[in-house]
Formats: sequence, structure tokens, C-alpha cells
Amino acid sequence: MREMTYTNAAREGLAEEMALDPTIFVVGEGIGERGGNFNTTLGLYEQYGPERLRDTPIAERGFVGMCTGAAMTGTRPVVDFMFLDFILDALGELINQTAKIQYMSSGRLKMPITLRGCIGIGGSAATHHSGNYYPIFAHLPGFRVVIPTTPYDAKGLLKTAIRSDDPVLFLEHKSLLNTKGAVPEEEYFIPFGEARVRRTGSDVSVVAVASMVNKALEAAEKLADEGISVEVIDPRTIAPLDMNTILESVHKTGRLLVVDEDYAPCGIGAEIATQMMEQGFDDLDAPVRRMNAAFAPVPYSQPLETALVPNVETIATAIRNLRAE
Amino acid sequence: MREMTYTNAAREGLAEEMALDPTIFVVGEGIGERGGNFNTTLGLYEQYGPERLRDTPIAERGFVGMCTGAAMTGTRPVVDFMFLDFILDALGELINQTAKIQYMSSGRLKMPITLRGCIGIGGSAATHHSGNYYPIFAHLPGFRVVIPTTPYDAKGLLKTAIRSDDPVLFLEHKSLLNTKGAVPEEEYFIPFGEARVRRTGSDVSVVAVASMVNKALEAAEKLADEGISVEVIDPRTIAPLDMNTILESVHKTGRLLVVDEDYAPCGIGAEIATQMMEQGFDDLDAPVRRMNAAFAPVPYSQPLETALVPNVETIATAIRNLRAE
Amino acid sequence: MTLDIASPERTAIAPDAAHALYREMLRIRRCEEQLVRSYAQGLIPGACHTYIGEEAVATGVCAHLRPDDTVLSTHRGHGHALAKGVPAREVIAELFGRATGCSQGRGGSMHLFKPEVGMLGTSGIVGPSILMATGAGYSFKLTRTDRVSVVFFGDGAVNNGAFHEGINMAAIWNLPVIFVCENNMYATEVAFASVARNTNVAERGYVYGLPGIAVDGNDVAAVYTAAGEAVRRARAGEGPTLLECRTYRTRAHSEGMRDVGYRTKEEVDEWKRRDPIESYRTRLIADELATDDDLRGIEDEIAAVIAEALDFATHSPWPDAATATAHVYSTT
Amino acid sequence: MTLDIASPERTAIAPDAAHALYREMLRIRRCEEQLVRSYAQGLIPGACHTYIGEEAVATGVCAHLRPDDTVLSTHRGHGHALAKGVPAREVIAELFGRATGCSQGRGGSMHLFKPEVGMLGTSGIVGPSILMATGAGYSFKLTRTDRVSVVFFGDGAVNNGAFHEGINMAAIWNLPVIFVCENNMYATEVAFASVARNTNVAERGYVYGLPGIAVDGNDVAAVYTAAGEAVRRARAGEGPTLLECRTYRTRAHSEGMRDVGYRTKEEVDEWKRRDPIESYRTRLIADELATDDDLRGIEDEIAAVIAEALDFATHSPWPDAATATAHVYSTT
Ligand SMILES: Cc1ncc(C[n+]2csc(CCOP(=O)(O)OP(=O)(O)O)c2C)c(N)n1
Ligand SMILES: Cc1ncc(C[n+]2csc(CCOP(=O)(O)OP(=O)(O)O)c2C)c(N)n1
Ligand SMILES: [Mg+2]
Ligand SMILES: [Mg+2]
Repeated sequence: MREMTYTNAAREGLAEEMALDPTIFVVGEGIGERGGNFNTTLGLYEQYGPERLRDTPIAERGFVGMCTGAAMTGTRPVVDFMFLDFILDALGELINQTAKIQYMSSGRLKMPITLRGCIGIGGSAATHHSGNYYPIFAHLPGFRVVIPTTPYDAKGLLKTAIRSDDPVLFLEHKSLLNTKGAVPEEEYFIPFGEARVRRTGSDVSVVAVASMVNKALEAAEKLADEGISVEVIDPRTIAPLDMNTILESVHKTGRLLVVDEDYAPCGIGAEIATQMMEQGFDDLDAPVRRMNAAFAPVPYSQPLETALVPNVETIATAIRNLRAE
Repeated sequence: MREMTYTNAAREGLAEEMALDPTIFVVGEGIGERGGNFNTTLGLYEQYGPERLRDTPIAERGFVGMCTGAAMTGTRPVVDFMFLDFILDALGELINQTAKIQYMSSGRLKMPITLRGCIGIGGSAATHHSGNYYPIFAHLPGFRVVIPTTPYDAKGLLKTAIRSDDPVLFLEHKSLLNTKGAVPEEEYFIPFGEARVRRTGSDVSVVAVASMVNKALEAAEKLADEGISVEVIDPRTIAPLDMNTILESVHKTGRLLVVDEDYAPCGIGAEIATQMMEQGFDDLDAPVRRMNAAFAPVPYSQPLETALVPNVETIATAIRNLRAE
Repeated sequence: MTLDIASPERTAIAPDAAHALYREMLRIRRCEEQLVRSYAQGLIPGACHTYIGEEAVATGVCAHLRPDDTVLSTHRGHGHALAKGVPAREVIAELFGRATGCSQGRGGSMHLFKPEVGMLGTSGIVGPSILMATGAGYSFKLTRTDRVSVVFFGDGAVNNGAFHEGINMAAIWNLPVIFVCENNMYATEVAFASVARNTNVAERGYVYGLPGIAVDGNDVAAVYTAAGEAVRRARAGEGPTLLECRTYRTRAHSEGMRDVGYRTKEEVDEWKRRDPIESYRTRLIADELATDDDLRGIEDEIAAVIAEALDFATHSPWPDAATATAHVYSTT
Repeated sequence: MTLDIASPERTAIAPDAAHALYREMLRIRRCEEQLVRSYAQGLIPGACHTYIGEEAVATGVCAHLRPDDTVLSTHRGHGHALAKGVPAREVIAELFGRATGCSQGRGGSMHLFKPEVGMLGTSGIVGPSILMATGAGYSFKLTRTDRVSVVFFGDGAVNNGAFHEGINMAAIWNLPVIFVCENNMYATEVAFASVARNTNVAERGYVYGLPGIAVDGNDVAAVYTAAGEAVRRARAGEGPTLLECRTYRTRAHSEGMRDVGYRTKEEVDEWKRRDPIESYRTRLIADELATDDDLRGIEDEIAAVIAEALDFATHSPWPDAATATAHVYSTT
């Protein structure tokens, strides 16, 4: 099968959808002629022009509110935030309007809006360009939250997101953008709420989110040599969350570690751990463990930034410890 | 000891601090001559005038950003949002600036800002005036989150909040504003991170937040007649969170229910449940259980609104079930 | 680009159109008066912000709109919903919290939805409607229709970033949006003059590069005339307009609230004398556009409509608690 | 209220002040040029937005500020930090990620903090600095000082709600704040003219009720003169000023980014010909405010400062990983 990068796969998905549906338009800063700071729209402006690839003023609140109104009236906006950090000025619109209007209108209005942005700690991006923030959206009714980790998933989930009539957060970890993977020529879609077992194992289950999936897989590889068999699960979407796949895995292993680059308190790890306890308490041979970023804003300097996030070594250690509990 | 309402106790705390420190000022809509939509500043304008009781334009993002700059430069703003729902337009400022500047300046700048607003579901306030939203702040580094439930706590915690050099969310549930309680004449402060056991019991521990505390106490009363002994804990501040008091309680009871009016996913119940498992797994005779608002925006009509939130009956039932597990 | 307050063109409006304007203002007024009574009787569980004194604005603007045109509005939105075609019975039922309300009981006074007639919703938050209306305009332009998007907002929204960001986008992209500012001089109890150095809202159109027009918002003919031109421009693809209507709410900010201290009784009385409905009634007769009998006929008709609406609301069922979590998502 | 571009008053500036302006612009330029080289050498792990071509703005404004006055700025903030008194060694060390940087390695190019000299921080987010500067002005007024708060921001921030809300608050409360818009005609690769119908920023002062002044941002004397009056007004309690400086960045938006397509080579070259430092050098000699020798002396002096700064940064220690979570809170 052909190989392509995560970014190119996602862009192919966007291009396919835009070709099929003239009501889809993209807004953002530099997503027109420039093709996007992260090449998310490269080449599309030449095909579809400024109305469907709309360079905006630096007014995140404004264009999110605008796209909310557009989504209510028959078009399908894709908001490209570049860095997800820039979504924060628009949380008022997203939480009070975008997420609530389907409910308040009893389903008479739809909200087909895709909100995409790059997340993640790394590369000395510092505290205004390293945000994750996804638990905010998972906490509130009305949002879908998608976090693809492979080119295949990026394309298939973006196409599902754009076709969805619900507001969807589509979050791309910066460290994954240039990773390559197999992507079929034929059209395909990936439904929300289906986790993927990335590696099967029998001793410990690890649920990893975003960039942590690859780190967890590396750690699992290491541990295999030590005779520790680790199962690695990528939830792919955290809202909806596929607990069944996690429950089945822990039924087998009895142990669960959640590795998440975002902060721990009220995070996705807490939610998974709690549901695990609620739905599979008797399967647990040890408490569910969490690994997260240290509880501080993201610093610039390499030694500080590195100290903040879980890495292959610390993940491996956590798995060993959990195995031994 | 004298009795006073929650609102009057909090206002007395604010008045005491303003009398002592001329750098304290309050901003908000109608907090000047009007004295605040919820009487939070009643009578203070006459004493301190417009510079220290500043009626603002409807520009929540603007005056939060402004107060962030003020707090960096030697004054101590108190932002009165009236309804906490209105804070959402300011989340960009709060998350990227207010919460991060102490860290980014390595502590050379302080951030003594108090952010107060009314929370909670009830009285057909509908979806734009019923928000809770506190997990958003508990999730992120840099904030303190205070949720008093008695007049005594409201005054003592507000005074601590105003004296704090950290950003503090001070959240008042609408259903508590007119409740009365004992408040001493002498000055006092209540430190953050100290939960209060509101009722001791031996069969089941219940951690309840905001308005759920009184409902849980009622349920406990009911169950006492059935011979079920319930311990009720009010965390009072959820960031910092006093897990020790909860752990001690569950060490005794073996069972924990968290009752929270806010939504479940990635909420404070998930955090408490996960920490309980992490730190007291062997004390648990049953999985930690959560009760939360149903996962939907808050509707207006009474039968719908009522259906959304836990009540004394459903809490009692949940405790019975947990006891039986 | 800013025009002075347009002097109403007395001859421009045909009798039947004039009667329709009178009828609509009256329907709004009588509906609001009923809501005031019902609120006092405890039949409205939540808030109730009346539009009394400002009826000429919604009426004069919406008279030009088609059902497929859209309106977004604010916490003070009863009048906008009614003028856009929501039956009074559905507004009253909504404030009563009944399943037959235009929002099926989910919204109440501040969340009136009826997409079927182009009412895309009122908002309990000040600001967002301006942005959503801009987005509706974006849809209408992108899909090559001649539909028009209208948003009503108060002077309180003018100092909010949504005003700045929304109007700018509509201007630079030349969207078919009409921004109607109901400048009633106060936001709750905060005077506009205390939070804006320059209280001339229409003038602000200049910096965004769109026409800003100020009219007497208590003169339905003036509003009708100015809005007609704004709607024509929007439909013709000539772009957005900022329409400032200077008006006044003669009741408290919301029912149950006191109404003293921040404004004088003299000021309130002065504006009551400029009542948009009374003054238009007088003028219709003076201009021989209607006889007293014509207007009495309309008044009786409206009285009957409101009586029926109240009866409908009173006897409507409550929503089924089992539906409380329906429609959070389109897909499962 | 809007003035035309102020024609620089050639005689107003005394020789030593003029030399200081030249020295400061040159220090910024040489520091930026060093950062460009260091970036190319891979010594700067994060972003690097240079101020090359805009030095006259920070220099002309900050020349009037006391250490206890404050500055807030943007992602393009090296020049502002330097002009406010942050040593070049601490700026270079910061971009290198060293413990000796002005932000102790926590910030990098977009987060330069040095409260000791009134540098309250640059921001990686467009908008907030405008609001925080308004708040600093609020503190200065409330505490009865004559301190002045200055914020620098780009044309890209003008369409953001923070501009609208912040400037309005400063105007209605008459705060000692100077809003300096560096209008370099582009936000990354988006032309200001494509996102604003009216690109005259100074004119916007009118709607907020504060003076709006536009100057040639490549003419340090013009900036110095206009800023002097703005600072005087602020200190005297006469309120805020909006100062638009028309300038241009002659390098790419940030180092490592391409710089083609969105603007022409001719345009860039035209502005390079209007280099603020070269043109001021020529004028100083023509006006006999300095000799070529004077200026060579300054140039050698600055070369030494930057060489020492680079050496300092290069040999500075990395932050201790154990401190990564310190100072999140003041209290424990
Ligand atoms: C963002 C936000 N802040 C505060 C409020 C509370 N509030 C409700 S109505 C109102 C005043 C609105 O005044 P204006 O926009 O002039 O409309 P009017 O009531 O005069 O018709 C305020 C402050 C709100 N609804 N939304
Ligand atoms: C809220 C926000 N949105 C987007 C960005 C990404 N961004 C960084 S700089 C920039 C352009 C800023 O242009 P301008 O304000 O004119 O400053 P200049 O770079 O021209 O000096 C953008 C869009 C950001 N930093 N913050
Ligand atoms: Mg008003
Ligand atoms: Mg610029």
C-alpha cells in the first residue's frame, strides 16, 4: 500500500470532502494561498479560491462564532487554528453556542463544524504553542474529540469529522505530522468511538493518547525483551470513548496504565481510570495508574521541557512497577 | 453566635479586606451603585467610590485581561462575574496569561486576582446561567478553586482568596446565597486544601460539592433511620484538594460516593475516584461511585431541569446501592 | 458614511403596509403585557425581559424579511421572535416552560428558537449573536442565495469584542448581514455614556468600512425606511449595514427587578410620551392612512390573538422528563 | 482627533539624545543580526521573530520611559525588551534557553520577562498584552503614581476583540496607557488591507474618544517626538493615546520561514532603502548632530556589547531540570 505522511493523509481527506461538497469551507490564518502553517490546506486555494479557503483576521472568537452561525445555516465550516492554543479565545462561543445549539433547538439546527488544531509539547514551542486542552471538550456535552495518531487514522477520522453534524475537535500532535504510514487508495471512513489495539499483550494494558502511543509502543518493545507482555491501546477518539476495548484488555491483563501528555487532574486518564473501576473493578489486580505531564505550564528550554513529559524510559519503569504491584 | 446569610458573610469578608487594603478593587457589571446583581458589593460603592467598585462595559475578556495586568502591577483585583457563565469569554486570558505569568516570570510577578461568580443549576435559569465549569480550572496548573457551602466558609475562604497571590476562583452556588449560618464577630481565615467532615458515619463516605452537600446531608439523615451510617465530606476547595480527609474516611468505611452537580466526564468526581484508587486501593470494598448531572446542556422547563440533577432521593438510593455492593 | 437620523418619509408607506406595522407592534406589546401579568402571577419560572417601548425596531426591520431570511437576537428577544413570525402562543408557552413552546420548553425567555420561520435563536450571552449572524451571511453568500441575515443587539454589546470582530468580518467579506443596534442607553443599570466616550454607534461603521445609519427607533416608519434600504443592499450583494435605532425600554431591565436610581422618572416619562405605538396610531389617522375604526378593529383582533395564546399556553402539556437529554448530538 | 503623519521636528532633539537613539537602534539591530546567525547555526531551539527594520519604534518610544514605567509586547518583542533595558546578553541567553536568560530559559523568543526593569512580558498570543497594559495603567492610576504603561502590538491585533475592549476601557477610565501599533502591513502572510477595509489605525482613536496619531515608524525622530507627547499626557493624568507607527519588517515573519508570494521583492527593497538606522545616520551627520567618527565609535561600542553578549550566552548554564515545576503558585 502507498505510504504518506500524517499531514498529507489528512489533507487528502479534506481535499476529497471539499471536492464532493461545495458547502465545505475552511477558515484560518494563512490557510489560503499560503496553504497553512502546517500545510493543512496546501494546494487547495488554487482549486477553490478565497471563499472556500478563507484567510481571516486574527479574531479566533470572531471566526469561531461566525462558523457556528454558518454551520447552522447549511454550510460545513472547517476551522483551522494552526495551534490549538489559539482556540482558547473562542471557548465562550464554543461552550455556550456551538455545543448547545443542537440541544436548545431540539435538533432542528445542526452543527457540522470541524475544529482542527495542532497540540502537544515539544520543540521548545513554549507555553503558548504547546497546549493539549482536550479534557475541556471531553468534559462538556455537545463535542466530539478526535485524536488520530497514524496517517491512516488521520485521513479516515477527518473525513468522518467533516461529514458529522456535530462539532468535532480534530487534534493533531505536532510530533506526528511528518510520520509516515500506509494509506489505501480507496475511500474509507473511520467511525468515532472505536479504539485500536496497537499491540497485544497479556501482562499490562496501556492506554496511550496522541504522541504517547508511539512512546508506549517503544516501551512495550523494550519490555518484551524482559519478558513483560504489554498491550497498547489507542482510543483514537476520547469523546466518544470506547471503554469496551479497554475493559476487554484489562479483563485479560488485570492491570491498566494510562499515559497522557496532558495534565492529570480531571484529565482523560482520570476518566478512563474511573470508568475502569466503575465497570471492571473485579478485573483490577492493582490500581489503575496514570502518567501525565508534570503540573506546570510548558517551559521553553530543552532540559525543562523534557523534564515535563513522560518518555520511553519513564513509561517502561511505570509499566514494570505496575506489573510488580 | 450571630447568624447571617451566605451572601452577607461573603460581603463582610470583602468589606473587611477592602477596608484594610486600598489596592483591592472590584470590577463587574452592576457592582457599583447597584451593589451587584447578587448583592455581592451592596453598600461598598458609597464607601469606596467608582475607582474601587468599577462598573464595566460588557467585556469579560477585556476586564479579565485588564485585571490580570493590574494584579501584575501591585493592585489586587476582584472580578465579579455575577454568573460564572460569563467567564467563558475570558478563558483565553485566564488560561494563557493569568494562570501562567507567575511561572513564566519565575515568580517575579505575582497574580493576586480573585474571580468570583455564581454557579449552579436551578430556578429555570437555563443553559446560559447555570454553568459549573470548575473542572476546567482544576485541570490546569496555576489556579485555585474554592467552592464554599456555608456562610462561615464563604467569609473565611473569600478573605483567604483575596489575600492569596495566586489566581483564585471563588464559586458560589445560587441555591446557597440566602442560606443562613453562624459567623463569628472575630476575624478568621480558612486555609485552602482543608476539607470539612460535615457528618461522621461508618458505612459509606460521601464527598459532595457545592449544593450537593446539603442534599447529601439530607439523604444521610434519611438513611440514618434505616440504620445506614453515612459520612459526608465537603472538600471546600477542589484545587488544592484535600485527599487525606477523604482517604481517612474511606479507610473507615470502605465505600465512597462522589456527588457533584457538574458533568461526570473528566470532572472532579473522576479525579477524586482516581486518587482514591491510586492512594487507597486496598481500602476500597467497592468501586468508587459518581453521581452527576445528566450529560446535556441545562434546559429551562422545570420537569426537564429537575431530571438533570441528583436529588435527595436519588442520592439516598445510590448510597443504599453502594452499601449493598 | 454616517447618515443623520433619517427623517421618516411619511408618504412612502402604503395603507396596508402601515396597518401591518401597527398590527405587529401591537401584537408584540400585548404579548409582552400578558407576559408581565403572567410573571406577576408566578407562571414564568425563569427570567423575563420585556421589549415594551422598543416594538418599532423589530417591527420595522422584520417587515422586510422573508421566511428564509434569518434573525438572531438577545436576552430581550420576544419582540424579535414575534416579528420574525413566531406565534404569540409559542412564545408564551415557551416562557411557561411548556412542550408546545417554540423551544419545546428548553429555552424560556432568553432562548427562543424557531428555525422553521428563520428564527435562529436568541442568546442569554451578550455578543455571540452578532458573530453567528455574520456566519449566516457567510452561508448565504457562499451558497449563492439572496437570503439576508439580521441580528439585533443592544448598546451593551457595542463595547464587546464580538461587535468589533463580527462587523469587521462582514465588512471585509461583503456579507449580506444587517447589524441592528437597539441603543436604549442602558445595559441593565449601566449607562452607555459611562462605558463609551462616543455613544454614537452608527458612526462606528466608518472604521469598519460599512454604512452606519442612525434612526429614531421609536418611529416605526423611520426604521422601516432605513431597514428597507439595508435589506435591499444586502439582497443585491452590496454588503452589510450597521443600523442604530435609538430607543428606550420603559420597564425595568427584567421583570421583578427594581427600576430606580440609575435613571430619572422624568426620563422614563419623557420616553413613555414618545411611545412608538401611540405615536404611530396618531400619525396614521392624521395622515389618513387609517381610520379610528380600522385601528380598533386591529386592536380587537390582537386582543383575541393574545387571549387565545394565553389559553393555549395555559393548557399546554409540560415536556416529558424522559426527553431531557435528547438532541445533544445529531449522531450517536 | 486624528493627526496626519507628524513631520519630524529636526531641531527638537539634542545631540546626546540623538546619539542615544542611534546607539539603541543599532544595539537592537546588531542583537537581532546575531540571533539570525545563531538561529541558522541551530543554537535557538524555538521560534525567532526578528524586529529588523522596525527598530525606530521601540527606540523612539522607550527613550521616554523610566525603569518603573512598564512595557508589554508581542511575539516580535526582542526590540521592545532591549529598548526597555533588558541587556542583550539576557535576550540572547534566553533564546538559547539558558538559565541566565531574562526569563531563566522558560520563555524563549516570545516570552521575555524582566520586571526589574519594567519589562512585564512579551506574549505568544496576539491580543492579551493590550489588555494587561490597560490593567497596569489601572494600577498606576489607582495607586496615585505617575507611572506610564506602554503596549506594542501589530496591525494583526487591530482586528482582535482585545484591541476594541482594551482601548475602550483605557479611554473611559482615562488611564495612563500608550497603545503603540506597529503597522507593518502584514500579519504573517496576511495583508492588513485584506482583513480591514480601513487600514488607518490612528483614525480609530476617534470612536473610542482618545487621540489617535500616525507617524512614520521608520523615522526615529518622528516616533520620539510623538511618543514624548503621549508619555507627557499619560504622566500628567491626561489619559491614553493610540500611536500608529507605519513600518515594515524586512525579514521573513520568523527565521526559517520562506518570505515569498505574499509581498513583492520591490516592496521589500523599497523599505530596505528606508532603513531607519541608515537614514538616521545620514541625517545626524547632515544636521551636524554627530560626526562620522562619533557614530563609528558607537558602532564599535555596540559590536563589543553584542560580542560579549554572545559569549555570555554561549557559556551560560542550562536550567536545572529539577526547577521545571517551580513558581506555578506563590503559596503552597
Ligand atoms: C457576556 C455577558 N455578560 C453579562 C451578561 C448579563 N447581562 C444580561 S443583559 C445585560 C445588559 C445588556 O444590555 P444591552 O446589550 O444594552 O441590552 P438591553 O438589555 O438594554 O436591551 C447584561 C450585562 C450577559 N448576559 N452576557
Ligand atoms: C490569538 C493568536 N492567533 C494566531 C497567532 C499566530 N500568529 C503569531 S504572529 C501572527 C501574526 C501577527 O501579525 P501582527 O500582529 O501584525 O504582528 P507582526 O508579526 O506583523 O509584527 C499570528 C497570526 C497568535 N500568536 N495568536
Ligand atoms: Mg441597552
Ligand atoms: Mg504586522
